[in-house]
Amino acid sequence: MSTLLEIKNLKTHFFSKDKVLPVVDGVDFKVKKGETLAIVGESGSGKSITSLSIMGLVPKPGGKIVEGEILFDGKDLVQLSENQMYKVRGNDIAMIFQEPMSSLNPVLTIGEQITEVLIYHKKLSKKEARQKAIELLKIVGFARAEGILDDYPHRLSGGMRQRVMIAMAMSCDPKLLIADEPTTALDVTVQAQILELMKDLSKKFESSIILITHDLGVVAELADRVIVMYAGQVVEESPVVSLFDEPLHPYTQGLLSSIPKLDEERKRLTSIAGNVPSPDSFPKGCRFNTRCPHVMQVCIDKQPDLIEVKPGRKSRCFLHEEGVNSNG
Amino acid sequence: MKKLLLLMAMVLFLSIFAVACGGGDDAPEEPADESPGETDATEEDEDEDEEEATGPQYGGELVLGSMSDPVMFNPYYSADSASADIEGQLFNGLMTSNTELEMVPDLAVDYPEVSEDGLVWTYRIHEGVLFHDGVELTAEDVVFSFSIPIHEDYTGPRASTFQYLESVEALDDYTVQFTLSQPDAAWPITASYSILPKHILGDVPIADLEDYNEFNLENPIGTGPFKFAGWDAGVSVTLEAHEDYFEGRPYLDKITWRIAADQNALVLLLETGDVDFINVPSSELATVETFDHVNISSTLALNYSFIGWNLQNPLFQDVRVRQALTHAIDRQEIVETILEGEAEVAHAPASPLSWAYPDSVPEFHFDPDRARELLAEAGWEPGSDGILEKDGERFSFTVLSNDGNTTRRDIGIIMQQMLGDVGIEVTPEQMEWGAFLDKINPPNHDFDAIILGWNLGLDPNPEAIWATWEIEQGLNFISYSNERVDEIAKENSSIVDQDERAELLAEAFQIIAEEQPYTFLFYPNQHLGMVNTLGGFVHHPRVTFYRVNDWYISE
Amino acid sequence: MAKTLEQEKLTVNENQSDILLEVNGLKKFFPVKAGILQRTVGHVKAVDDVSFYVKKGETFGLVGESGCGKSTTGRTIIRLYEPTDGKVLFEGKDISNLNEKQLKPYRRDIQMVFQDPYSSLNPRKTVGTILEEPYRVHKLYSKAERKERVEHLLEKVGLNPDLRNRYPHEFSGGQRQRIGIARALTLNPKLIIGDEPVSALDVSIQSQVLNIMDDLQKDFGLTYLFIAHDLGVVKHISDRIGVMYLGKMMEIAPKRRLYSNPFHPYTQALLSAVPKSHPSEVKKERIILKGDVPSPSNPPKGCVFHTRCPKVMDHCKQEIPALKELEPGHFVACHLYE
Amino acid sequence: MTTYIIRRLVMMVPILIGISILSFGIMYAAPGKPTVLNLDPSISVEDRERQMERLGLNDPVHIQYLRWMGNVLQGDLGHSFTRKQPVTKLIMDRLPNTIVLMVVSTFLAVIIAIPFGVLSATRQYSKLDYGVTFTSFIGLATPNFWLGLMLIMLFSVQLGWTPVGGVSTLGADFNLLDRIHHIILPAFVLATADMAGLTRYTRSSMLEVINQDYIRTARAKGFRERTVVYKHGLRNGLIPIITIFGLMLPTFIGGSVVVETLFSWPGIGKLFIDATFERDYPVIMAITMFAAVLTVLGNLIADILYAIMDPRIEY
Amino acid sequence: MAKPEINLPNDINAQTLGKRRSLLSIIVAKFFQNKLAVIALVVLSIIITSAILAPLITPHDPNLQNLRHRLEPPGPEFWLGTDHLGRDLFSRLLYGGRVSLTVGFVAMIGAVSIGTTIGAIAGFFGGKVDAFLMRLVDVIISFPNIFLLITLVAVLEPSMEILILVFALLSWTGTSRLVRGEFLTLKNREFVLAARTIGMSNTRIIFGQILPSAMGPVIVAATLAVGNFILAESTLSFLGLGIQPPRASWGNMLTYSQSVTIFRNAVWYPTFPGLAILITVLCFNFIGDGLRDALDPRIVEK
Repeated sequence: MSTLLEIKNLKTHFFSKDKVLPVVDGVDFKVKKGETLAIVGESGSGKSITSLSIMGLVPKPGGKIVEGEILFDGKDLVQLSENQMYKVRGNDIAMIFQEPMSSLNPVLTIGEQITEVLIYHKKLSKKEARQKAIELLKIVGFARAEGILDDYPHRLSGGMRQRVMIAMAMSCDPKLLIADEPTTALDVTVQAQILELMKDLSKKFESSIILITHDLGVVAELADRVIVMYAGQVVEESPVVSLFDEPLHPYTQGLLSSIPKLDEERKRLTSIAGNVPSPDSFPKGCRFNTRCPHVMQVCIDKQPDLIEVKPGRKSRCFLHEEGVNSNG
Repeated sequence: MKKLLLLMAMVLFLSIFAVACGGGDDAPEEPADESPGETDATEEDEDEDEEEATGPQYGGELVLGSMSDPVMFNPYYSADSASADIEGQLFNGLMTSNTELEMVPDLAVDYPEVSEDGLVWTYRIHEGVLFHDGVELTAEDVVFSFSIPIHEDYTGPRASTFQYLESVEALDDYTVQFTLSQPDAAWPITASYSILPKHILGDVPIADLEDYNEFNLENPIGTGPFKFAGWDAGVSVTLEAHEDYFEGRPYLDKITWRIAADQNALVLLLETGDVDFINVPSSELATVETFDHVNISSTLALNYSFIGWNLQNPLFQDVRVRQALTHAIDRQEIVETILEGEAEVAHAPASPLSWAYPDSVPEFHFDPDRARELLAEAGWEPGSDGILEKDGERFSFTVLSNDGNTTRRDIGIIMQQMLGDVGIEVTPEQMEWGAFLDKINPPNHDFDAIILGWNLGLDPNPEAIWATWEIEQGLNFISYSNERVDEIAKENSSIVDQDERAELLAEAFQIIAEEQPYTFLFYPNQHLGMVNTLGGFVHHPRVTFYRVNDWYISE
Repeated sequence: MAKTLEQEKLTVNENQSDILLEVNGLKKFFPVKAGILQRTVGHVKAVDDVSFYVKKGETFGLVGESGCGKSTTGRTIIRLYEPTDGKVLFEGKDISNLNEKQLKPYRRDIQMVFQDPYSSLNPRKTVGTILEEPYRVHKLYSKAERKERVEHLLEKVGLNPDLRNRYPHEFSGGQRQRIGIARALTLNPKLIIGDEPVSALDVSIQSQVLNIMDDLQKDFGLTYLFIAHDLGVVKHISDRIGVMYLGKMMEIAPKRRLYSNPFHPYTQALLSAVPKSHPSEVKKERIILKGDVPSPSNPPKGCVFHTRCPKVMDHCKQEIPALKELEPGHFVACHLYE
Repeated sequence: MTTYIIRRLVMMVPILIGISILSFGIMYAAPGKPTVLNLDPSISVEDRERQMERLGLNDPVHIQYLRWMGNVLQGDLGHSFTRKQPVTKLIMDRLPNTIVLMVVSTFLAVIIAIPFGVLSATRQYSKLDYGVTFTSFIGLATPNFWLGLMLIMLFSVQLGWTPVGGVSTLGADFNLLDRIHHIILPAFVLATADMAGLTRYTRSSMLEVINQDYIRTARAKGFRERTVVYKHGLRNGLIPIITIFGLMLPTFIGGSVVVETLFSWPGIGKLFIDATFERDYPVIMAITMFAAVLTVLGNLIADILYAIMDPRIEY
Repeated sequence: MAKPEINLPNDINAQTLGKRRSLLSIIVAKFFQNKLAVIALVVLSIIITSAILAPLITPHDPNLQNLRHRLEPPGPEFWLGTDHLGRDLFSRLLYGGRVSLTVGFVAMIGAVSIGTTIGAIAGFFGGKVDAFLMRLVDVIISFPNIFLLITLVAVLEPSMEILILVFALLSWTGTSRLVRGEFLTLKNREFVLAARTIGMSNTRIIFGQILPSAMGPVIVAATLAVGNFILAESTLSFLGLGIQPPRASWGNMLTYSQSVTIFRNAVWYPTFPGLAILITVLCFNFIGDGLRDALDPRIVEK
């Protein structure tokens, strides 16, 4: 499979009067055509800002891509002018957001919001756009799609809105879909519907998907490959199955073992000590060193690199460099 | 500043002399406000333009500045000066006043014949006087007009002006005879009330006349030099020349009163040429004088300003105290500073313009030492804080004036300082006009001292202000009472001979001046600013728009 | 014929001393006010005839999706809301209609831990003040004792007692939640109602808090009513679990029974909807419910679940199924089991 | 919606009755009687007393109130004490002027405030933003009579660009340009404070909106910033402005008192002030009630517009 | 009893809490980031201080007339010139500032106290109490304010005390709506619920828990209100209903100078009181704006 998107050493920092927050600090990864890549991390890990960096929508004022390349289909998105980015966004790369309740414009009808993308990017006539919108709505599971078109978002439930968001995102057949916590705000039963829908769509549209989530369950459901982010950096990269089978990085290990699971019973949860560091106080050395059960002097002194431990599997940890088996 | 406008003309000076006030063409008062002025009182002169040479010519129009909308155009019901100004142009009376403040024939051909007992007055009127609608004015119209205020259904405010008129009848088409119930010195003035057209109003029941807007507001018809052309509420009133005016067509084609909200606006409108004629307050005189296209005419106004001492208040019951107060106030300084010299210090309750003005009255000039002396005589000694005391009571009082009148406001403030120098504590206070009147008028009499002015009527009868019986209900709110003055007040109005009456009045004025129930402040000048192309203007001390039919525009 | 909860209650009564909290036919309706007029046009039946009991020392989990009324149930029990109907028996005494004054002693026995670690602590007060407040309200202990107790509690929840003088905003979410727990513990309560206490936390922090709650339960002999939407979390911490849907109790069962053998179609769907914890399990068939939860202001007639139920029958649309005990301790409200 | 409006209109009734009782009470508590004021002091006490009787001013206050209320319910606002005209006519003569002034100044305020507010928000912390912010604060801090007189001195007297006052050139026929010429300065002065306030509101409302998720969605769709701001942002940003706008209505009437005086604008603000000082009860009551109705209606209109603008609101 | 997985609490805290920052210090720091607000604060402090210290600073008695020195231009004797009665404008400006600022502050305190109390009661108790109080607010809001002011001041005779009273009585509605809104939100905040679950009394909850959190917007509104009252006083002065002479206030000083002649011949007279009002109100607005940002609760929660 060929690479659709390659991110090299992406650094997106936030500047305020007295400090610089390295929210995304040297992220590398690739997305291949047709694959679903999950980016997992807790709050403050920089996963959302990474996705917004790809979209060229880093919050302003304050946020800025200070370094790195985002190669999409061979073009470096970082270098594109704002005018050129307009053609990429919504067309080649689409995005859906976490909050379906607030991500739709409350004063425009569903129809207006879907068709405007089609009219803008695909230069369809109003009528064609409307037809296409109906098709899309049917695809995302609305039986009476025509009726929905003239409704306002507030009349729809969260699940329905997220479907609308998906329909909107898919309307221009994007090559890449970025889904930022698409199911987090939804109830379990609705989440299941949406996950099911996304699985179908990824097959149908052959789009690549970047799935951003903190929920490893969602990762297990959808992803082909996984990137684990911590404190603005990628700490582990792996195909999904091997990640669950054998997590390499101590953070991933902690994460996996701290989740209470339905299908197993433990008297006591394993947990990662301490707190997720905030970007203004990332520790020196390995950023996980404050919470790592295997912390060594070297971890405090310098930063480990993201190295390929096994084929297709990378980890950012001195344990691997020194050949220590993480399962020990 | 503002309020001047708000309060309409009457705010400024209470007009006085109940009987005196109603002359048809003389508005009870001018919108002259604080405007005092000082020219030689004597020259109520034609301040005619220098360029007399061109001579009168027909045509042109004039825009006159006004600060308030008129109320209506029916002098038997209106009571405001804006209405009176316009009524003066729309109607004529049998008599009118001249610049000497004498009553002279208007519609009447000559002075009336008066019966021996002074009860029967017979007027002969001009023939061929036409109303604006072309109908000739006859004695019937006069009879009709004077029957209105004596009719039992009359709803207007003038009934008492006509209280001594018993009957009026037409002897023929051009002769009309009035019968009075008792001699009335003010009758010649009363006889100057406007003549209304019977052929239009004759069928309207007297009870409905006040609200008969078809005439009163929409289409007043009179015999005056100008006829009604339009009224844009709050904006302007327009009159056009009455072609068939009995004295000949006025020179001007059209006059328009433009209503502006305040004094500043009028001054600016005059400057920009939007208005041709305004009343200039002395505070703005300096500005108007700089306008090249404007002439200013000044004359003594028929009014005076005073500080009234409430004689019900023990503080002011001693005549020495009142004299001392007058001695302590530097009226000349007030005139020269806040009035910019545009006034003359007053000593008596009559205007120098009046025939009744006495030759001499006691005067109390600025003399703080004399003031202290008099106060000491009256038993007032400086207390520990420098304020005079007597029997443990401090000499401290409030002087009230109506807000909106900046001159009075400033006089209060200055007075505070001047009286402070002799050890009297004064608190100046201003009140909104309505509240102010409520406070000073009977039955309240709730004040220590007030600063106010009287607009004088043509008749100098002192009764309304000084007679004891006016304390309870009338204008004698300071509660002045003097037996001799009461006698004179009662007697004088029935003395028809002017010299005899003047002598009597002088006595009353002297008594009042001696007793100083008021500290008489000054006789202000009034100033009229007008474009220098205006000719034929004559400055009448009471009537701003006097003989407008003689006015003309010269190129 | 299965026993209804009413009957169950009778059996429970025999060993009443085991029961700490009993909720019987609890209802909480909120008036729906329309527009700016604020006229009541209907009611949101947030909790509609819910019954269950919590035994001493156990953790009773209450799960359900948003809008199912689980939080309202918790808040009505602790009398943050006035119940519309029904009884809440605490140690056998009905506290549902006590006034605030009569309630005060019970305030010490029942405490609550809230969901949002950011809004549950007064931002203007120091942690010490927040934790001492309950003592001041109940006029307990001297100043020095209060301080000592607060420090002790902070230590108990794994925080440095020296941080007493800090403000909430200086703490991370997990730490704040510990403070929230410490506050609930100040008055030595018998029952703690946890209203989604870990759902706002990051996964790695969530487990810390769950562990602390576990420990405290043992140390203090606490009883928990644990409200959550995360089935994994509920399973981990609870002994018995009640499943709510649209204001109604659907199923109550001991944890193992519920997860291994759910009776109610809703419970089955719910469990099946949970994302799998390993990619290899994803292939398994799952029950996908259609549509969304209906609005509680206008719940469906009959069984409230009938609109989405894969096994819906005709009379589900008419009759409200009663909560019946199918197996010992396993209650279900479903017409399938009649 | 119709029933909602009807219900709201019904709800106005008690409020208006409350206001009428309150203002009638205050008015009567004021020292000074109408006849004392509106009549020349030369008028005798008897004549004055007769006037009082005729106007019913000697009756107890509650009787007078009920009589007034009764007449109002029959559509009769009474006769002005001082102006001898039906109040309805007095008001109708001047109301158009006030309304024109209000409409124009509102229009000015809106067309200036909203674009600047939006620009200020979209370029937060730019020089333009600071400039707009500073200017609008100055607009809020300037006493408008002072501003008015200074502008008159500058534009009308020094430069001669605008007339000193009035609605139109005296005696001229209706001429739109002439009207505009006359109205521009008073409308601007009347609009300043609201313009400034509206700019601030627009700015903060837009700032709020710009941080909303749906704006991010719109950006993610690839729209140009202009489309994002004006199509997706502005309509949402304007919704709260509408409420403000409804609340602004009565302040325009209030402000008109000052502006009408300054610019010799024959409107009801000026009439009201005059009536207050003259104790012209029927006129005071009529204008107070008119303003109250306008205020209440302003709120209602704002709510209705709100509902139209915001599909989330349903009645 | 700390379990090994929890790690040692001391370590965590030492690492993540960092340097201690109290709420106040954050607010102050945030406020000081707003340069305009800081400048405004400095200017306003100077104005207030000089108004307070007026008796010590002023070179002349503010009410002493010197009729020989009327409308003198600014100079060494009269720093800002004299007014139409020859009174020293600088002295009057400072004394007038006392009056204007007093009117502004006291009226603000009155309005804010009434508004806060009523808003708090309405918001906290809700239901019928709320409905009644909000109807009251409706009536007062629907009452055309300027008309009521004019009428009331005319009725009660304008003195500083009356002016303050009338301002306070008419201007609390905004605050009450604001506070009510805050209360409606805050009373369902979990920390308030928590206070209820420990059995805290309503009074204590209102004053101890909710009110302090609701004060942010109130303080902002109060700051702006002071400026507005100063402006309102000047407008009433213009209509002849402001502070009465000889007591100086910025409003009546400005009003007395509204004459064409004074504008032409003594332009300093209208200029200085006008500027005093403008600058003071401007300062209050800028400070209010700065406080709005500084007191924004979000800064603490982020």
